[in-house]
Amino acid sequence: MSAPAQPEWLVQTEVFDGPLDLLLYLVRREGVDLRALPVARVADAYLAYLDKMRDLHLGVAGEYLVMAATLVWLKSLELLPRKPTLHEEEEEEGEDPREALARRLREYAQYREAADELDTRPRVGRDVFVRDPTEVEGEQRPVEAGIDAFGLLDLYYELITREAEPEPEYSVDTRTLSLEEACRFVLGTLSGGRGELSALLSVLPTRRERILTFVAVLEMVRLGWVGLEQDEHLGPVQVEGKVSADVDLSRVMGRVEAATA
Amino acid sequence: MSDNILPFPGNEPPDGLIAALEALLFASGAPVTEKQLAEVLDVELATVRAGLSALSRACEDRGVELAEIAGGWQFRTRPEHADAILKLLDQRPARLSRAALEVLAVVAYRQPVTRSEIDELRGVDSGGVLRTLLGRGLLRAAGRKDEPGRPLMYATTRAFLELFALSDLRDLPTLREREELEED
Amino acid sequence: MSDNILPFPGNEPPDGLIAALEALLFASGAPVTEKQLAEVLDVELATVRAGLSALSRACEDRGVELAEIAGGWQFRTRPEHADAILKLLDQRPARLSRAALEVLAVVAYRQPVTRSEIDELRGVDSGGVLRTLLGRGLLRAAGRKDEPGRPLMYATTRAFLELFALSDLRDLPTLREREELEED
Repeated sequence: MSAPAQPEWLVQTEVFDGPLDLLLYLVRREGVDLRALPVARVADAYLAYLDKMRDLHLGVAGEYLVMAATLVWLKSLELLPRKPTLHEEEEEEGEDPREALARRLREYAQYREAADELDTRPRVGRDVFVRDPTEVEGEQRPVEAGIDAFGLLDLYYELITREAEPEPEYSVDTRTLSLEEACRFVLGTLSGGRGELSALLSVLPTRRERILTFVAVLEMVRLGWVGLEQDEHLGPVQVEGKVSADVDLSRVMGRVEAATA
Repeated sequence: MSDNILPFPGNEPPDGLIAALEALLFASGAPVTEKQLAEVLDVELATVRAGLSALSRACEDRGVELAEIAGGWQFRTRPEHADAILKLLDQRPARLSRAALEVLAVVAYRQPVTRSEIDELRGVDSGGVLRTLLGRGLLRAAGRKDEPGRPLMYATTRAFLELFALSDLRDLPTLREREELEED
Repeated sequence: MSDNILPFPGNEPPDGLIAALEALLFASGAPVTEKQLAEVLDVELATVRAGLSALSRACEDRGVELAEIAGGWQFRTRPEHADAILKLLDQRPARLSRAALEVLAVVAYRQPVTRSEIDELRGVDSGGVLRTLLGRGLLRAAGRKDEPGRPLMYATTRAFLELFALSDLRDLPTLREREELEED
């Protein structure tokens, strides 16, 4: 099958965040009431949607299939004639499974709305800005961790998984790594010699810094400050420093400003 | 002196106090409680409150405003200047994915809550999102649930309140209200 | 328009501009040049200058003032508030350093553990940090290890649990739980 140009609805599939999200979208598209969910109609729309995804060879995650199976079962319940005694039995056995699904969907819709509402609040870094807290040193002040128990575990994990490799001589203040600093870090680590790109990046703690440093390497290739070499397809990439770390970095920043202007 | 009676004739605290409050809140950056301000300035709580209220009024036409955040007071820029500030700082607006907002909403209203409760509510695995939010300090591990397997529970942090300009978790609209809206 | 002539009748720039300048200088923290401000706000340099001058005058009775530093402009608190500010900042809890957090992490997950075991995992000497943490009551000596030299072993304290809002050491998340969150 030839790859089709992405139709509009396909773009939509990619943003669904789980079966409830998809189901809620379909319920709203069909314009049906969440309090009296017509299961058969919603199930048909849901299955048709999954079929479309399958036709396009899109992987359908397991949780979507579980929901599909549930919907088919609920639909079959709806199609069966109701026994007059069913009502009492249901009361004994608990909630009608169709009502349970509708309730779950209503509950999910509530949190979706709560999320939307959170999103409309003035947010630091998007709508409003604050000053960085002033830090002072003091021996007798009470301390705060600044991280939770998970942060502690992350630090421990970093320590026990860190390979027994020598510390890079160049230390980076990773909290404020700029493109300029990333360049200086790379040049400083190489100090005119060669190094493996993956090793250079692996000492950086976060994905963002690794990406930034990767961009810095590309930028410096363009400027002729470093060279890249790869002996074989998918083999390790060697970086060779061609200038020292005290090169005038304003050229890097100038480029970036021009590129983003 | 009672906290309910303004300590100044004509309800106006002295300019010196207002200026001192402004300097303190400016220097701190992070929210400062009324109690801390009263201690540092060695004045009554009521005096601080009157001063904050006057400072807040004085900020009406300014580029910054006084906001009640996480139980304290903090200066923040007004939203209408966001574009210019982002341009000056050469930053993109901080983004949160829809999944991240959903997980935050679930935890904010249900805390402390286990991962499987979050997954169940959202109908989808939330592990990766949860991890990102823990890493950003917006959520924290908050003990274990007393049930088989003793799963970890999660709660929102002070940074969560600060990020979304909440003075308190009670500042969030209740889900019940929303339910009523839907019935209309 | 010449830079030397004020662009507004009556020498008063619009309030909106002054507020925008205030927001920009507040959010930046570092000094901002007139040129940067003009670019970001897309106005003439003369307009920025007039705005800064009006803003500076408006600050006369405030706790902060506009100062020209390193070729740019920056808000600073007025000197008379320095004592109060230092008092406030000194009351605020200090953040533990990364080194301190690393040592706490190792002790939390390996306790009881000797100093040489901590040093080995961290790859650096931890003596100074360890002493500080013992002094702060976050760690304690917990017997001696049965090996040559009988080195001291360390463990976490009640204060450690409180700092991380844990009721029990068993509340610490496990490596396995961490891995489960990695899955997406």
